[in-house]
Amino acid sequence: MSKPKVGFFSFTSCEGCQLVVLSMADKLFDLLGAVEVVNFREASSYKGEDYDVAIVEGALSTVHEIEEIRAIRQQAKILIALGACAHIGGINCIRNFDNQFEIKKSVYGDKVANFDSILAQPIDAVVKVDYYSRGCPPNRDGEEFVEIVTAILQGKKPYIPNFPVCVQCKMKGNVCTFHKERPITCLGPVTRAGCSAHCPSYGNACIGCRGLVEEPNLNAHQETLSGAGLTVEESLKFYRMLNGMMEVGK
Amino acid sequence: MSKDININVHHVARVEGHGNIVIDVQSGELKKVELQIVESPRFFEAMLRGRRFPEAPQITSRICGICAVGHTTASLRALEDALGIEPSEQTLLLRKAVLEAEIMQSHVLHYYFLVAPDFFSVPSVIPLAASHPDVVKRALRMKKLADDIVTIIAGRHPHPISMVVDGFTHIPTEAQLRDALKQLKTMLSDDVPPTLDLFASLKFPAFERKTDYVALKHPDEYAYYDGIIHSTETGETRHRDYKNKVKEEVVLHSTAKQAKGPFRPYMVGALSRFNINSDQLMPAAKAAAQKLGLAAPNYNPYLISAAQVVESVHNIERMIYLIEELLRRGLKDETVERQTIAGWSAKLPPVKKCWGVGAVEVPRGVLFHEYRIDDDGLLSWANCVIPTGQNLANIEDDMRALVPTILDRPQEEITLLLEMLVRAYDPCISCSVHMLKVDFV
Amino acid sequence: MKTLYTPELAVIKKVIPQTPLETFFELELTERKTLGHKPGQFVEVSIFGIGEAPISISSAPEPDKPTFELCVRKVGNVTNALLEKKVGDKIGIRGPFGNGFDIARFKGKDILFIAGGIGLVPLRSLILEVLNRRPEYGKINVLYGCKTPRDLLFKGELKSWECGGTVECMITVDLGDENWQGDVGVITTLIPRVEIDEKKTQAVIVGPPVMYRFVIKELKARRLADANIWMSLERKMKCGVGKCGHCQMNEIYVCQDGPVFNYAELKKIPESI
Amino acid sequence: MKNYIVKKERLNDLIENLIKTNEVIAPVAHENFTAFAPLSSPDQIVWGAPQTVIPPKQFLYPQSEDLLAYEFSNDEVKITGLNTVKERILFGVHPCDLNAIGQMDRVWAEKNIDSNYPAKRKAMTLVGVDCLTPCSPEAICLRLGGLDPKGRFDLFLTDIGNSFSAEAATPKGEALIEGAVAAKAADKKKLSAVRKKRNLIFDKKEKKLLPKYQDLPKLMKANVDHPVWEEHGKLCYGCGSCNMVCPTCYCFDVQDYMHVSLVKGVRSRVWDGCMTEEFAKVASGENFREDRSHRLRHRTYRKLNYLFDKWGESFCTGCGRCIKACLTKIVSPLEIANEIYSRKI
Ligand SMILES: Cc1cc2nc3c(=O)[nH]c(=O)nc-3n(C[C@H](O)[C@H](O)[C@H](O)COP(=O)(O)OP(=O)(O)OC[C@H]3O[C@@H](n4cnc5c(N)ncnc54)[C@H](O)[C@@H]3O)c2cc1C
Ligand code: SF4
Ligand code: SF4
Ligand code: SF4
Repeated sequence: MSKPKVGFFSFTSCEGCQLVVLSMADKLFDLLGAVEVVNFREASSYKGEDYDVAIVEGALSTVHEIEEIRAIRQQAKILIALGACAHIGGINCIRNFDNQFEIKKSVYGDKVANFDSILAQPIDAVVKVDYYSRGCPPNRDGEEFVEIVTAILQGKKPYIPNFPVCVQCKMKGNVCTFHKERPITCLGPVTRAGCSAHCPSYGNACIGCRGLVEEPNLNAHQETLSGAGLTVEESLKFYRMLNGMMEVGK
Repeated sequence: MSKDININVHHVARVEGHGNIVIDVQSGELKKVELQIVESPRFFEAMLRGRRFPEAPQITSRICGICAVGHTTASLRALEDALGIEPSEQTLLLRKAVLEAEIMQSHVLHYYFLVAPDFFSVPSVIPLAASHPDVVKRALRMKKLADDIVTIIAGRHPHPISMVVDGFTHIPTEAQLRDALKQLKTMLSDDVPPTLDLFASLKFPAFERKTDYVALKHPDEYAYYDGIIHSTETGETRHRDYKNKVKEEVVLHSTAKQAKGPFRPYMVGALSRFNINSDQLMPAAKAAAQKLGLAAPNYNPYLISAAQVVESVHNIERMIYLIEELLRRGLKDETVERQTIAGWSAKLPPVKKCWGVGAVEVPRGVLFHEYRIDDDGLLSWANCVIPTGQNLANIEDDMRALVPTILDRPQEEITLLLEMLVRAYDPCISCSVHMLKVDFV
Repeated sequence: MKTLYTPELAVIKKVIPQTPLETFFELELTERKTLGHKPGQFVEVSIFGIGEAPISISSAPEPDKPTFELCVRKVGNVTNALLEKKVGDKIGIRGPFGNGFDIARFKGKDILFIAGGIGLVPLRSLILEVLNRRPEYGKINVLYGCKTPRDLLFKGELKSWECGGTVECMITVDLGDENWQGDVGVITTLIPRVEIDEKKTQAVIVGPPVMYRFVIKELKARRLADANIWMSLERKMKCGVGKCGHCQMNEIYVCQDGPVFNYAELKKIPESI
Repeated sequence: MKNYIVKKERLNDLIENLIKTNEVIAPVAHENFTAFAPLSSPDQIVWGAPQTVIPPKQFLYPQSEDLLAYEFSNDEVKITGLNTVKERILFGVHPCDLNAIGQMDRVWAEKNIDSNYPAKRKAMTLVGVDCLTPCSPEAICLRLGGLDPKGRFDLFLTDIGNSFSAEAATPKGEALIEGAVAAKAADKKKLSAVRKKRNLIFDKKEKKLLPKYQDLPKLMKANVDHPVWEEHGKLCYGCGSCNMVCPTCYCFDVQDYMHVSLVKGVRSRVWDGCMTEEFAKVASGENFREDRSHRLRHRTYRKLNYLFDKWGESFCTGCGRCIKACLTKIVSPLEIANEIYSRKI
């Protein structure tokens, strides 16, 4: 593919994923040499509509956003979901498990009828996604994002591991969070690797931001979590911090 | 003069999040001035309810990709305020250092990437990469160093990993800090002067409107991490009484919940802080202010960007100070000695029903988190007041004052000046809609 | 510095599309005169920037012939990229690897070749070798099965394998089309039509994993001894030189000790077929 | 084998000197574990417990290692090999890990020699240290033959009170210890008394192996279909933790990484684990070890059957790392052997 035209788009999110792209320093220069950015509202007031590759951040949480993503999909030959909100709904799905009316009422009080929003959902709940650059946020050096862009330029399938975070966590020589003096429970054993076990490497637990592996052993994990003192309900809450969509059919 | 002007800027570019500017002037009379926030709702307070307290920083960090460390810090301070936890000296030094670093990266991103293109008459920083590679490389270098410092201390930017209740789950090595120190010093001597030259040469639009300036104030330092809420109009308020100063209000004409003072809108952010605390700036930052012609008090909101440049110099100096202090004391691996409270630990320390408030200065102004925790260690109620929400009403007041003075100019110029005004405030719209959404248009 | 993992460059001499999925390549090494392989061996084909894939050598070893032949099905990254290559392009080659067929064992015997789909590719190296010395062998049968007529490999060449009627080739497809006049049905339906002399016949099978079980059952019904059945296995391979562990089944590294196995041996190995 | 005796302070001085001129790697504190890391002072060394999280194989066969680099210019590709070898001294290696390195020396040199490993191995000096008590509750080294280092070191230290006894198995080891002031010929009697006591302690503390050590391959072969595989396998995450931490696991994956400019790239290998889902899966989708239970069996067989048969010793050296690492407690080769032995089907 010769210098593809790229557009960045943002839905319900913290916009941190785009920021990660802007923060890639040297790699940003390399990327700008390989693609032409025609639409990037957070960084540019120029808006081109002739993009081939749409890079989409954020979850869908309003009717309007659903219409917009459909339009983007129509234009884009390739659509990349950037970050956990776009990939698995991410943090936004926490609220999906509460009574929506109650939530809105608690915020808007008697004006509740004026406001509308729908359950938060990942991009592929509405349109086809070609590539996922996972993570909340995608790792800062943007290895996976750059790998995906490079793979598109090469016309190959990017290499994205389908084994748990533990593999890379162990390679790093981390003390497993379950084996610390004061253990913290970890989603690493069921979460897809690719971040070099970023969180355990900084002493915290994996919270599953890259989504689950293709065949997570949830029974084994429940055993591990209850061994560490969590009830089933607590375990579910733990999963639902970023992986709420899991139960909604993903 | 009777003139009709109808401005509708859909999705202001180079700001974080989605917002529109709508101005309606009929026969020279200002009918409508709105900064409409069209970002989707996020409902963070509702999402926090029922979660275990150690998760609050991880969840609220995701309110914003630019000031994630700020939210994390405010969240931790609110929790520690509630639980009566006093973190170690080393923790405080480290936290202050990451906060300085985050403020610096946000400022650099803002003034170099989002504001500067206006002065070069280009749509974005991307064409500048070709025409002024040295400027862009310098900007990237400054941002990268700040990001790197957040990374070595907190693990990642955005969404820090190692910042938890009562400390850090990971301590950087002294070698990493020494390396950062070296780079900071080089930056101060090599990258700061050309940055100042550049911004001193820009002609910021002339416009003045005195308002109420609000920021934290601390006796010992230019306040970011800690302080009392200070208003130039209404005096001082303790952080736990922040609601006396901040009244949040649903405004149907615009979208985000606006936080005003009890009597009138106020400004928060770099210029407010500068106006209130400039005598506590580090020496090079003071010199920078002089070079940029910035003296307190200053009433020109376009100069928020200049105040950011000054603050970023201060950030560098403060990081140098804080890191030197850390090295002087010698880093202790407290992750083993102190049992920090992270994530889903099997057992939380025993908790009694409590509440607390955290007030922290983040790039765009003062940020409040307030939590109630129940006997099981679950959050029963939460409130987050975001700087951009506090600025929205003030921006509209600015626009109301500005538009009549520039009615004689061509519409594009008016539009640009308004966009530049909104951009100067560096609004963080994703943040401001952390809970609120009004459907319109 | 050269290591086990450093490929040599080879130039593509010929590219002949065979089917919508498979393409035939003729290659010549740039640093060595010949590859010097045995029938049934494979090479690691290397596309720089994409990766490596094990590919069987499809030509017979001929000491004077500088080129060797491959036939590749596009299924993934390396194979897709290979099929984009044109005559004159250079790719990387490591090998030959694997044990290959022990031709001495076939001298003077009747040979029954059974190939399913792309299995004909490795088998062709042995078939051609045998045909080159036709008089040294007894009766020869080639059975070849494909999904549809569109998937037939080496179509143009199959006729010449009959060596003026001294070799019998039978072809079947799972699903015919309007032009297909030949047999329809799975490959096992051809076996009853072959004369098998249990003392003399050596059966050589290459095909997808499911095929083995059914073909062997059929051959056993014809009282062929295990030791007279040969097959070539497919496994995931990353290094080709017995280090990476991916192709291991039991104590065996398929890339080193295989890919050609005798059924009598294989039978003892759990996880093999 | 030459025997020496050296006072503890003298050994400290020796290490201190070595650090000045060499990269000296030894177990240092790592939270509530230890980790092999370059030393800056001899005081950092943690002698004995607890075990390092990952074994020293990382210095011979690193987690990720570039096999080649290449560059394109005008349609021509230029291949450049990579081989960076550093002289290193590994200090304080436990006997189980010495055995594992000895075993790796054999497998990497088998048939095709992978020059990456031997180059690093040649540049390494191995100084072992005897364990006088088990380094963790998971250790099973006495049972699986890992406690006796069998001469697989340059130098081997045993704590005999105020001094270390030092056995040198190679000229490298001799030269090293002779660099220490006042290294003297040793008193073998004391050493064997220490060893005797050590064995008693290990025998008391380590979990028993029910079948005979020599019978392990036979036991495994006879129990391909034992229910233990399925029972344990269903709790397997496929997380590869046991592979990564094992000193005798050495499988790898290979990937190409191209620079986004598409003008240069590298091919590198990364540790891989046979317990992960896609280890044996091919492009057509066929997975030759789809079942977790089969993968568990394969791993166990590699340790206790195939390689045992081939080389005459267990390729589980009993370090106990996988037993600790496995969160669902299914992987212990010893427990599996015991279960099979006591529940014959
Ligand atoms: C001994 C042997 C001989 C073969 N001969 C031929 C042949 O002549 N013609 C042909 O078209 N195909 C042959 N194959 C299959 C071919 O190797 C795979 O189709 C190919 O590796 C797929 O690689 P890819 O990069 O295109 O696919 P991807 O799925 O993109 O790559 C996956 C990776 O997994 C590995 N892998 C995936 N599938 C296989 C597989 N089936 N075998 C080994 N490794 C695999 C490879 O290392 C590859 O890099 C043979 C396989 C073996 C083991
Ligand atoms: S810390 Fe988490 S990711 Fe790492 S090994 Fe333990 S469970 Fe796995
Ligand atoms: S460790 Fe888990 S939460 Fe952390 S970056 Fe990796 S996948 Fe995301
Ligand atoms: S199998 Fe387990 S106990 Fe045995 S050597 Fe490997 S990691 Fe150690």
